[in-house]
This record gives sequence, C-alpha cells and structure tokens, in this order.
Amino acid sequence: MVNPVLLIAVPLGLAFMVPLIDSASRKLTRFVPVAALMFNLILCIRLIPAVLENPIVINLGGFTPPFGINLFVGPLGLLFAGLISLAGLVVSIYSLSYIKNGPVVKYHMLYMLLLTGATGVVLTGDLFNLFVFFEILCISSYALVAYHGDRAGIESSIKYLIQGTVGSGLLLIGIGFIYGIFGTLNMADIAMKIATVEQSTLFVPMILMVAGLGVESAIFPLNAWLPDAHSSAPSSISAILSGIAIEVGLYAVARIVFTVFGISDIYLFFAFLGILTLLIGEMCAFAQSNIKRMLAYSSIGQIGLILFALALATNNTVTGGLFQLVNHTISKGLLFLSAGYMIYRSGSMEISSLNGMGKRMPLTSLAFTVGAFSLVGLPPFAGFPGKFLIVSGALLKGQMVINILVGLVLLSTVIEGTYFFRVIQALYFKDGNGERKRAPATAVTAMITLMILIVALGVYPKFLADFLSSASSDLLDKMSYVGSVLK
Amino acid sequence: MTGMEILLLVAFGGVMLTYILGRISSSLRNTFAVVLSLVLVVIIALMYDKTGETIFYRGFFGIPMSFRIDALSWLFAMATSVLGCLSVIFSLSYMSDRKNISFYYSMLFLVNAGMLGVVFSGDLLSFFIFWEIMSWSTFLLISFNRGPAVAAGLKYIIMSIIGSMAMLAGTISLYTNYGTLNIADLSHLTVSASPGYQLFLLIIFGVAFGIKNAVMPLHTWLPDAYTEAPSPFSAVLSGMLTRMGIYGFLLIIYVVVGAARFLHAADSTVSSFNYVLAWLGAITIVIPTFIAMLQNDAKRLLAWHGIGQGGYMILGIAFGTNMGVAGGIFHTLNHAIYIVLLFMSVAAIQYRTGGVRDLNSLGGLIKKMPVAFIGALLGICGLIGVPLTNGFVSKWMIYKTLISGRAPFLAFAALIGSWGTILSVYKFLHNIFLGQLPEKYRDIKQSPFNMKLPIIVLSSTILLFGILPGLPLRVINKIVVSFGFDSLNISLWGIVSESGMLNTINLFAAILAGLIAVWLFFRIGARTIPVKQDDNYAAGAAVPRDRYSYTAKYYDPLFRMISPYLKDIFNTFYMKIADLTGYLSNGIRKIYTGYVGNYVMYIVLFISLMIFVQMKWSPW
Amino acid sequence: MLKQELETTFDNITIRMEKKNQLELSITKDGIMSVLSFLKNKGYDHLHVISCVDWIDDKQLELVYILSAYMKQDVPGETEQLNILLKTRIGRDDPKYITSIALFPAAEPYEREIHEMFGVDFLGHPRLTPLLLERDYDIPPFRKDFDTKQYVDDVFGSVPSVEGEDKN
Amino acid sequence: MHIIELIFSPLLALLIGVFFLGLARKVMARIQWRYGPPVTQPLIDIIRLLSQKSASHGVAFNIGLVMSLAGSLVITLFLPFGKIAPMSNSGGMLVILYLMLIGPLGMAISSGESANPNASIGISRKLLLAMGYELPFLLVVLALMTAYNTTSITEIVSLQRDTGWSMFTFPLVLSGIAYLLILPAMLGVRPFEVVNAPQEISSGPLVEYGGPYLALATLQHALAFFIGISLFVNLMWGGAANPVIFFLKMLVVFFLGIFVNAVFPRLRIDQAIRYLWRWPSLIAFAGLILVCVTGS
Amino acid sequence: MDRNQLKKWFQNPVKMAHKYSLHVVYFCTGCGIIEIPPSITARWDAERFGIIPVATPRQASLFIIAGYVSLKTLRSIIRTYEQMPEPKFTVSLGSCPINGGMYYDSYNTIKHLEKYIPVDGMIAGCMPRPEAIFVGVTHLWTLIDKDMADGYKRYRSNYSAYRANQEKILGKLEWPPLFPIHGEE
Repeated sequence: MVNPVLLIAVPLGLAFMVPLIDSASRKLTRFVPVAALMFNLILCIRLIPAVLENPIVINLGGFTPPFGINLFVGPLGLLFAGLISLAGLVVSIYSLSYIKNGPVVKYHMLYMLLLTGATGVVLTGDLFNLFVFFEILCISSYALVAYHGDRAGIESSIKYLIQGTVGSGLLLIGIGFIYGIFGTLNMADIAMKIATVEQSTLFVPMILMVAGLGVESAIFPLNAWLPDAHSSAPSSISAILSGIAIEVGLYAVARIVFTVFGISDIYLFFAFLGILTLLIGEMCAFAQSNIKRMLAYSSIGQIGLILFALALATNNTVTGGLFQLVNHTISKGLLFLSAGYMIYRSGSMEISSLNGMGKRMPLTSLAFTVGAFSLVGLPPFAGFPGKFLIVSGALLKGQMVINILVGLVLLSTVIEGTYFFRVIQALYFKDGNGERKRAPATAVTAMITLMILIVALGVYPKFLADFLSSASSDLLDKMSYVGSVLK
Repeated sequence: MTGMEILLLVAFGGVMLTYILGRISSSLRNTFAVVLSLVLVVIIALMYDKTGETIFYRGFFGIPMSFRIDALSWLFAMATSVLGCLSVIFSLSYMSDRKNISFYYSMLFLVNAGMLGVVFSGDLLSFFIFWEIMSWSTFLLISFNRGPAVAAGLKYIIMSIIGSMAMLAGTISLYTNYGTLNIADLSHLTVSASPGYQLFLLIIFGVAFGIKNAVMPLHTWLPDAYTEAPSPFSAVLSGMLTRMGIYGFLLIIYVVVGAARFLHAADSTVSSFNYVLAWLGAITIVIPTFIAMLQNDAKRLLAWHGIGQGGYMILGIAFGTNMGVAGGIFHTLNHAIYIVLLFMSVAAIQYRTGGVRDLNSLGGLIKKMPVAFIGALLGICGLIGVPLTNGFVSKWMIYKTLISGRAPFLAFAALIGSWGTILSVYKFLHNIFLGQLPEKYRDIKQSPFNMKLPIIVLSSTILLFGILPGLPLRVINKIVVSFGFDSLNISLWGIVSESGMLNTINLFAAILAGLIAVWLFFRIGARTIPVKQDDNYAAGAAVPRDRYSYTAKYYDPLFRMISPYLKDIFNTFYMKIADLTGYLSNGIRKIYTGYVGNYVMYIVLFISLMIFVQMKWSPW
Repeated sequence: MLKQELETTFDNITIRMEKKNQLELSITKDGIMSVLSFLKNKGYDHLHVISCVDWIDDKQLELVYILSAYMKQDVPGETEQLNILLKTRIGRDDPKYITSIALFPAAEPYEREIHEMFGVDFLGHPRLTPLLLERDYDIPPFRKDFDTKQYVDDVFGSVPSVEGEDKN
Repeated sequence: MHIIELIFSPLLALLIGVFFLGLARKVMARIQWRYGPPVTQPLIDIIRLLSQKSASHGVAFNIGLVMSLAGSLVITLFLPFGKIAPMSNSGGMLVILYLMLIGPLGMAISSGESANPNASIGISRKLLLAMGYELPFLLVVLALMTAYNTTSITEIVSLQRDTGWSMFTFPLVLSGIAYLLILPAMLGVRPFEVVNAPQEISSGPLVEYGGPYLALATLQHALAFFIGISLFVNLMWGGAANPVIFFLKMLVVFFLGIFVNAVFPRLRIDQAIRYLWRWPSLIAFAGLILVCVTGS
Repeated sequence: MDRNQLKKWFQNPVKMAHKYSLHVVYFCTGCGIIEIPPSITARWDAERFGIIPVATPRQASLFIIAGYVSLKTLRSIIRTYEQMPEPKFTVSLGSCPINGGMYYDSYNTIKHLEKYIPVDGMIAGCMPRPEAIFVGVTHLWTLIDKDMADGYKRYRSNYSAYRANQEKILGKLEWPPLFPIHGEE
C-alpha cells in the first residue's frame, strides 16, 4: 500500500526540480505541477478504502510517537488532501494558458510549494510540524500574491506578509507555551494530557494559537488582508487562496480546538464569531462594485458560515459544514477562474464593464452563473445540500439562540443572492460592446470539470455525504484519534 | 414509471431540446414547442381522477422525494399546462421579431416544468426544489427585455428569495421535528403539534406564499414584474405562477396543518390565523383595485388587478367553509383564464401598434382588431363578475360564504372591490378599443391567426364555465372533500345551498330570451345607416382629427378625492429598507481601512479582548 | 402741457383739442412711429383700436390710432386724463404701411382686419391671413367703391334655385 | 301560470316604467305652471323614434344597447312585483346586484363605441355616480341580509310581513334613512342627473343615439326607474301581498322622487360623490354596525 | 289638433307620431333664438304639443333656423341638417332666410336659404312671436298630413343641385357628400 508520505514528498521534490527542468526545456515547466497534482489525486483516491476502516499513522524516521513526528491520515485529512489536489490540478490546467508573461518558473515553483505546505498542514499529527508546513504555505502565498508585480499587487502582498508573520508569531508563542506545559509537541500526546492541567492556564495558549491560525483562515477581526490579497493576485492564485489556503487554516483551527484542546464550552463563542464573519462578509460584498473584491468578501462570508457549522459540533452540522466547504472550494474556484478570463477580455475589474458578457463569452458567463447559483444555495446545485444540512443540524440542537443565528444565516443568503443576481443581470441582460471571443481550451476544460462536479454534488449529494460523516466523526471524537496514534 | 415521472421527464427534457433545436432552425423549434406543450396537456388530461404517490428519488441524503397526484394537483396542473400551451401558441408570432428567442422558449418551458413539479410534489423537499427552479427561471424571463425590466427582475428575485428562505426554514423545522417531509404523513403528525408551533408554521409558510401571491403588504414586486415581462410570459406569470401561492396556502392550511378538522374549535390558532388572513385578503381586494384606476399603462393596470383578485382567493380560502374553499379555488381557476386573456389582448394590441401600452394614446381599435376586442370584453366581464361569466359564479360563492358566515364587513370590502374593478376595467376597455381611432393607427391589420386562436379559446371557456359551472365545480368538489369538508350540492347548472341557490341555466335562458326580444323590437325600427367616426356631433363644427377623445384623467373627479390616500406606502417602505442596507454595508466596508497598522491592531485587540473577557467573567 | 412738449419735439404735427380730454394729432405717414414711441414712453401704452377711413374723393385712406393711459390714475396729482387720436393719411391706390406690432402687440388683429377690409398691407406683419371673411373679394368690401348690391346680385343671384324648389 | 308570469312581468314593468315617464313629465310641467304633454307622450315619442332611420357606429353600438335593455328586462324577472316573482328561486339578492351591472355596462360599451367625447364624459360620470351611491347601497343591502340572515329577496319580503316594514324595525332604521338619502341618486333624479345632462355634455351617452337607439335608451331609462323604485319598495317598505298595493306604494315613492327632481338644480359630479360618501355612507355604516351588534 | 282621435292613430300611427312628437333642434345664430325660451316655458308651453328642445341633431326631427344665416354658419347648418335622422322637417323663422330680409344687400349673409337646404315651412316676421311659431307648427302638421312636408325627400332626390349650390358659395366642402352624386367621380 503506497506510503502517504509521498503525498508531501513528491510535490516538494518536484517543486525544487522545476528550475532544473526549466533549464532543460522551456515548454515542459508548465506541465510539472499538473503531473505532480495528478499523482497526488490518484494517490488520495487509492487511499480512501484503506482510510475508511482505520486511519493510517506513519512515524517519520522510526521514532515512536511521543518523540518522533508522525503523520495522521484519517478520513478528514484525506478529504482535505484530495480536495487540495483536485482544486490544485484544475487551477494548474487553467493556468497553463493563463500564466504566460512574467517569471513563469518562479510561479510554478511557488505554486507547488504552496500545495505541499497545505497538504502537510492537513496530514501532520505534530504541532511544530504543523507550524512549519503552515509557514511554507504562507510564504509561498505572500510571494504569489505579488506575482503581477504591479503597485497594487506588491502593496497588498506586503500587507498580507505583515499580518501573516504577526499571526505565525502568535502561533509559535502558543506552541511554545504548550511545549512548556506538556513537554511534548505530538497532538495526540497533548490531547491525552490536556485533562491533567487546570483549564484556566490552557486558555492563553489556545487563544494565541487560534488567533495565529485565524489570520490565515480569515475569521472576522483577523481577515483584513484578504480583500486586497485576493483582488490583486492573479485569478488562478486567488482561486487557490480562497479555495484552499483559507480552508486549510480553518482545518487547523478546528483540529486544535476540537481534538487538541476539546474544551466544549468555547464552541458557542466560535459560532457567534462565525455568524459575525458571515454577516460582515456579505454586507461588504453587497457594497462592492469591483468583481474580484466582491468574490473575496463573499469568501469571508462563506468561511463564516463554515465556521458556524463546525462550531455547532454535532455530527450533522459538521458534515454540513464540510459539505459547504467542499462546495465553496469548487464554486468559488469556478467563479474566480471565469471572472479571470472575463476581466482579461473586458480590461477592468468593474462589474459595469462586464455588461453584455453573456453574448461575448457565453460559456464563461454560464460557468459564472452556475457558480453563483451554487454558492447562493439554489436547489439543483451543490450549495443547497450543504445549506440544508447546516440548517437542519442547527435546528436539531433546538436552542433558541441557535435558531436566531440560523435566521441570520438565511438573511445573509438573501443578501448574497442580491449581489450575485446583480452581476448575473449585468452579464446577460445589459448590452455591452466588444466582439465575441471564446476563452482558450484549457480554461474551458477546467471550468467544465468544475461545473460537472457542482451539478453532480447538487443532484446526488449522498455519494459525498457518507465520506463526510466519517470525516466529521474523525474530527469530533478525541478518544479515537488519541487511541489510533498512541496505541 | 408512473404518469407523473414521464410528465416531469418530458417537461424538463423539453427545456433542453427547445434550446438545442433553437440553435438549428427557428421553425423546427416553434413546431416542437407547440407539439411539446400539447403532449404535456394530453398526458395530464389522461391522469384525470387518479390519486397516488410514488417515490422517485432517494439521492438527497436518503430523504425520499416523491410525486403525489390528487384532485387539487390535477386541477392546477391542467390549468398550468393548458395556459402554458396557449401562451406558447400566442408567442409564436409575438416574439418572432425579437432576439435570442430560443432562450425565451426554453425558459418558458422551464417555468412550466417547475410549476408542474411544484404541483405534483409529494413532499416538501421536492416542493421547495421545484419552487426554487420556478422562481429563478421566472427571474431570468422577467428581465428578458432589457432596460427597466432588469430592476423589476432584481426586485422580484430579492422578494422571492426572502420567501424561499422562509419556506426553507419552515420545511427544515418540520424535518427536524417530525423526521419526515412527506406531506401525507405530516398532515397526520402536525395535528398533535402545539398551537404555538402550528402558528409559527402558518406564519412562516404564509409569508413565503404571501409574497408569491402578492398579498397586500408583500405585493410590491408584482406591478413592475408584470409590466416589464414579455407579454405572453406575463400572461403565464399572472395566470398560474402567482397562483402557486394559493396552491401553497391550500397545501399548508388544509393539508399539512389539517385545519379542516378542527377549524371551528373556538380557541384553535388556525382559525385566528385564517381570520387575520381573511382581513389581509379583504384589504388586498380594495386598495390595489383603486390604485389600478390611477394607472395609465395597460399592463400595470392589469397587474394591480392581479393583486386585487388575489385578495378574493385568499378571502375564499381563509374563510374555512366548504363553499368558501370551493369558491376560492374556482376563483383561482377563473382568474387564471381571464387575466391571461386580458394580457393576450394587450399583447395583440402591442404587437400591432409597435409596443404602445399607454392608455392615453390608444383608442378606437375595435374597428381594426375586433377579435382582440371580444377577448378583452369577455375578459373584463369575467374580471368584474358579470352574470353568465365564470367570474360571477366564483364571486357569488365567496359572497355567499361571507354573508352566511356573518362577516358583512368582509363582504362589503369584496363588493366595493368589484365596483372598483368595474370603473378601472371600463377605463381599460374604453381607452384602448372605443372612442376615436388615432390617425397613425388607421391602417393596422388584424392580429395574426395564432394570436386569435388562444383569445377565442379562452373567451369561450369563460362563457362555458359561466353558463355550465358544474363542469369545473365537480372537480373542485372532489378537492374540497379531499380536504375533509363535507361536499357541496353541485349540479351541472349551479349550486344549491341552504340559504339560496344559483341557477345559471335559467339565467342564461332569461338573458337570451331578453336579447332576442329586444333585438326583434329593435328590428321593427327603421333601417340604420352605418357611419364613419368623422360623421359625429361636434356642435356643427368639423370633428378635429386625433384630438376628439376623452381618455386622459378619465375619473378625475374621483381621483382628486382619493389619490392622496392611494400612494403605495409599502413600496416606498421597502425601498427605504434597501437603501438602508446599502448605506449600512458601505459603513461596514469602512472597517477595512487599507492601513496595515489598523489590521495588525485588530489582531492584537482581538487577543486582548479574549483574555480580558476570560479573566473578568471566565465564561469558558 | 403734453401739447407743448409735442409741438416742441415734432415739427410737422398739427394738434387740435376740441373735446375736454381728447387730443387730436395728425402727422405725415413717416412720422407716426416716432410719435407712437414718444407717447408710449409718456405712459400712453394702451392702444384701443386702429381704424381706417376711406376718403374716396381725395383718394386717401386715413389710419386712426386711439391711445389712452391707464397708469395715469395711480400717479398722484396727475390731472391730465387724455385720450389721443393719432391720424395719418396714406395713398389709396397702393396702400403700403409699416406695422406697429413692435410697439403695440395688440395691433395685430386690427391690422389684419384693415388689410382684409381695406386692402392696406402692413410690412412686417407676421400673418396677414384672412380674419373674418369666408370668401375672397377683388375690391376689399369696406371700400366705398365696393358696390354691395351689385356684388350680391352677381354672387347670390347667380345661384340657381333647385328645380323642385320654387313651386310653393 | 309560471310561463305567463315569465312573459308578462317584464312587459308590465315596461308599461309601468313608460307610464311613470309620462307622469313625470306631466307632474314636472304642472309644477312649472304649464300644461305639459299628455301622459302617453313617451309612447308617441317611441313610435316616432322607431320610424326614424338613424346612424349606427358599428356592431358594438347596436349590441351594447340591446344587451343593456335585455339586462334590465331580466332583472324585472327577479324582482317580486307583489306576489309575482317569476325567477326568484334561481338567484337571490346577489344575482340582482350583479344583474344591475349589465344595464350600465351595455350602455357604456355602445355609447363608448359612438366615438364622441361627450359620450365618454357621460359614461365616466355615470360610473362615478354609480360608485358614489353603490358604497352606501351595499352597506344597506348587507345590513338587510345580515339582519334577515338570507340572501333571497322573496324571503326578505315575507319576513317583513310579520316584523313590519324593515324601514321601521329597530336595527334597520338607520339603513332605511341611508337608503332614502341615496334613492334620488339611484333613480338618476335631478340633483344627481349628471349623466344625461343636455346642457353641459349634450345629453351624455345619448349624444349619438338616433331613432331606434333613442327608443331603446328611453325604454332602458324607464326600466331602470321602475327597478330602482320596486327594489326600494321590496326591501324597505315590505313589498305588498297583491300587485295593486305594491303599485300604490311605488306611486308614493315615485311622487317623492319627482318632487325632488322638480325642485333641485343639478349637482357637479364631485359634489354628488362627496355628498354620497359623507352623510348617507356614515349612516349606512352605523346601520350595519348596529345590525351586527344587535344581530342574533 | 286631432291628437286624441284614436281612429287616426290606428290608421297611420307613424304620421300621427311625427305630428305630435316634434323634437326640435334650434340653430340659434340669428336673432330669432330670443323667441324660443318664452315659447317653451310656462306662458306658451310648446311641450303640450309634444315639442321639446333636444341637445343633438341625432335625436331631433324638426330643425328650426331662427334668424339670418351668415356664410360661416351655413357650413354648420348644412352639417347639422345632414346629421339628423331621415324623416326630418325644417322651419325657418324670420324674413332673413326667405329673401335676405334687412340684410338683402349684405355681402356676408345668405339670401335664399331654400337654395342650400330644403325648407318645409317659413314663418315670416322680423322675429315672429311664439303664437306665430305655433301657427307655423300647426301648418307643419297639415303639411305632414298631406305628405307635402317632404323636404328630406327633395334633398335626397336632387342632392347634386344642392351640393353644387353649397360648393358654389362655400367653396370645396371638407365632409363627403351625404348621398352618392351621380355623374361625378
């Protein structure tokens, strides 16, 4: 059975091979990421049956858990790894034709590094190892945001850099605290010892770590970098950022809060934080006239919704949250990719410039519409089952506070529907000039795959639902995690 | 594969096929569209008097999604498909000179399929899914002809999303409480629900269906949507789509909450909800009908009447006696027929006069377009409820319930509403068809055959249902029985109820005899000379061309008295809310100031706040 | 005292004051406009009527402008209440004259009527179309040499009576 | 027996209506100190009108008028004239209310077709006046229906036989007064004769009606007059057992209407509506509340 | 005044009805209209003979032209006459319509009205008093009796002559001819 370490090793190795391959033949570099991610995706799919019985634990370098670093590949980890490789693959196919000018070699190398960092964070079982992969992820995304090299790009990447480093710093201090208290860095080990320590002392490290990770996963007060970063990065990169980077950050927060600390009475606070992020994200998106900033703010909103779902900590809502997460990765990726080419054709990022795009680029605008409909949660598309699960799970809890929060969720869907439909109307029902020119073949294939995925998930969600429920049980019950790691 | 699955498959398959065929050749697509709609009508007709439920899909988290057919769904499905077929036939020539017509036809079929889905769905989940498909395809069609239609479409979709979210909340709360979404099971389970929960259910679903059926406070989207949508579609929109709200009300009040069984229990929440709903219906009758008088645009006038007539249906349904519910359903059917007829005659006028809808600049078209005139005349007779038309029978039933149910003020509101209809609808007929024919319309031709066919068909149904109400009432009686009421004493010519009966055949015979007698008396008189419109009394002077008609400010003496009270306060209120959210969101966006210093300060602030809260109150 | 001013400003003007408050001025054809504007500035801004007299024997048409001043009463201490008749004579054969609409817009219908009835055409008049008459006449009807009886005989006389008409 | 009633009650109504018109002209003349035409003058007018060859403005012009007269004729079948009530079992008060719609609607369509603004102004005034008196009239009728808890007019008449004229039974007094106040408007009598005003809008809808058309219009006017009075007598004055007493009661109401007609000048249409919507409506509203409160 | 002789009513109701229900449309441009109000109010009461004023020519059967007819009003008189339903009678009051009266030499008035529209009865007098009008009406009755009041028939039979006269005086008429003129286009 193939060793899951390859999931990290192969992209890392290939990332550093990119300059060598480039010097050999200029054309080949573009295909390296595609190959790596194709390999990753196939590997994940082959691992699924094995992981479903019991999670695989690998001890790197032969040391037993409390000392050595171990990888924990449970259904949750595999879900994220598969999602990262899928989204990465689609975006890399898209960027075959999208990234032509500028330092192409650096782009592909950093792209590979970003994905390895993400897969690493998702699979690691060790706190410090989490921090290392987290750093790789952040640094490569700082660089990629400034890829265009124009004034806005550099300025927003610097802002992202400053906030990211502050966050990582806090994370490091938190890990230091934990190491000081428990003397170990292994998550399972810490999880086991957590009960022995008096709860108040644990609070500070938890908040520091959550804040550190929160910066990357765009929770409300910490997400100020996101709108600038996403709007000035090239569309393929902003698709990856909002599709994968934020989700991975959220995974990390969830992993720490649920498995490592597992203090259940903080969940309500996270629920409120999630709703706050959702409302502010939607309100800001409503006030936007620039398409990419609007999509960025809507990402903040969706993250808030997923956080709210995870924070309710029942099997149903977490499955719903994960479903919504998968849906968000796919449809937000689709939106950014289609918006990318529309901006490329129309020249400016303003929504008014997108008038009449329905006639000029019919397939891309159809992709945008499908993505928008699925994000808003209209039935035949993927968003609806996610929202359905979240709301039904929340109502099952029965608390009046939760019902009010659910009301707010539905209200925010209305706002979300407004600004998305406004854009769709601009696409189809307003007359614009410009000749009719289709997007290139690679971009079209990328978009079509995502569209098929969305409709498939929307029409037959049961296929993903079982896998997600096992992933949510993996997240929620601490004991099975600890047991499988320290057996 | 029961009939219903075939039907839905054909309907949704049709959508894709029309679009593809449209790419190939327009004539192929037109014939396919007509054939498809006829096939739909035939399939539904074959499913007469069948009841049953089949589960067709378990893919959605294992929740069984089923189709259900009973008398109520059959009636609505039949009306939807017939009117859909007529409007497709009508729009063959109406839309022939427009751009991307295949998109229009495929969306029309999508709406039609969505409606059929809603009507046949056996559980609330598939009901919601088809409801959503119907809503956003209507949105795409309303904003079809550009310009102001875009704003109307946006207003429509926002209100319909609010409605859908309310319905989603209701459906899911039912799912969480009872574990099943199947309507049949729910109707047994909800009886045991606590009054508070029942009221919550009724209100949530009431808001969702109230928005769709444009009950008074939630009606503001309707006038813009009807006016801006392409006319054949606004016919379908006003005829059947808005009446899905009524189907929803029926479903919720009488099936899910099962009100019929204990409606008359004194303290039950349902009867108080119905009472409030009845009063809302009464207000929805009176105010929009008087606002309709102020309108100068033909379609906007009809739109306001759409809202007004919706009030009658709500009144009938909310007043929980068997005659009332039967009257409400019958009025929904009748209203669908004559409002589609009126919109089609306006569309025929628009088609010939190049899109002119303004009531002040038309006139005298009776000589040029007699078929459209006949359609409009019978349409407004139905709308008013002139005896011998179908509107009269259903209004008679509604009044009978109101009066014998000892609610004279509701009856008063309804009667005054019908008088308001008479005034505004006569202005509609007079300004378009009667009076002097303007110079520029001197040489317009008749409307083409496929516009005349639907008008003639609908006009004859109005008279047919008016004279022989037994035909539709037998079906409606089955519905009322299925709701748990005791059946009405229906016969082919009318209704016998304890406090007075209606016999339309005698009425028809009397009026016919009167007509013949008066016609003979008139024939005794000397032969009359046909004369053109210029040979007219103008105190000896020549008839001034194009300026010799009284159309603008038709009811000015009345307007000066009532127009200050008839401003659409709800519309301005909603607009204020929209601006408020826009202003608020601009304010919130200010948080992201753009200086990195602030952002980092937010992070530090967040952590210090957390620690402070923990130390002070230690909630965790 | 208005008399003295008029005498001083205009040389060939003859002024007569027969009635108590009526001043008759007569002037040559080309002096009218200046007198009219002078009087208008003096406050006589109301033009009652323009009428025309046909002196057939000395082959002249006489135009009479009747002016008066409403505003005079408001001015305190103003005693002079005058109606002014301004007369001028123009040739009868080719009666050409300039319009006074610029000064008195009210003159428009009067000038049209005089044009129609006397054949005087006013240069600069915006629309000299027929005002009152149905038919057109070779000799303008109000002229003295227009023989109405003769006109009636040949116009109305010429209308044949309908054959079945004259039996009763 | 039923067939004879069916045929003769409309003819009887026509006869009485024409007689009332002739009588009205005679009484008006007498009030104005002049002899006035013979009572049969309307008949003479109709014969003369029928013999005149007049102009027609199209098919709707003819059919509308015929429809309006037929509609009024049919109403007479539903209204009990003393004992004779031929069709009252196949539709009650509601049917009468809606049948009273066909007359004005038919007239409106045919005079609208005559393409003359005087006619359009006349119709808009007729509809406005109808809206004016309809508000209080509906309140009165609803009060009656709720008080007697029935919608059939013959039942109302028979119930009044034992409880006395509904005008003087306790809860319906207010409605009775309101009905009296709006009766001139319903009959189209002088203070509210805004519809066929000869001076202002050259006889409104009738401006283009020539020979036979004018005959039909006068007959329709006569019938409307008859229906208004007979409805009032049936609802408020207890409708008599035998037709002769019924006719006498109608005569009393007729003279009431004519005296009002002879004395009053014509109101402007907005004054008429303002009057109708102020005092009669308030009284009728109070009447309905009274009936509801004291009702069983 | 044979109104109440029932035999005559049964023999010929139409002629009797025409005699005793003369709805009048007055053309009040001339000075005669001042005579009409006294004739229809309390002192002379025309209504007892069935004569009532009506608003529009469509409803009328008698057309009374009171006073002189100027060129301009001839146009309206002709149009009103043509709008009246067919069995129609015309009566002119005063001497001006007969031969021009005191305006015999005016360039602006019509001298012989009967050249333009058929006139059944002329009541002379420089504005006849109401009694004279009633006498005129009684004469009209006898004319109707003897079928001599056939102005409308004459108008129909030699319409081309009438039309020619009218166009001779008024120039081209803008309304189409009432009856088809044979011999013309």
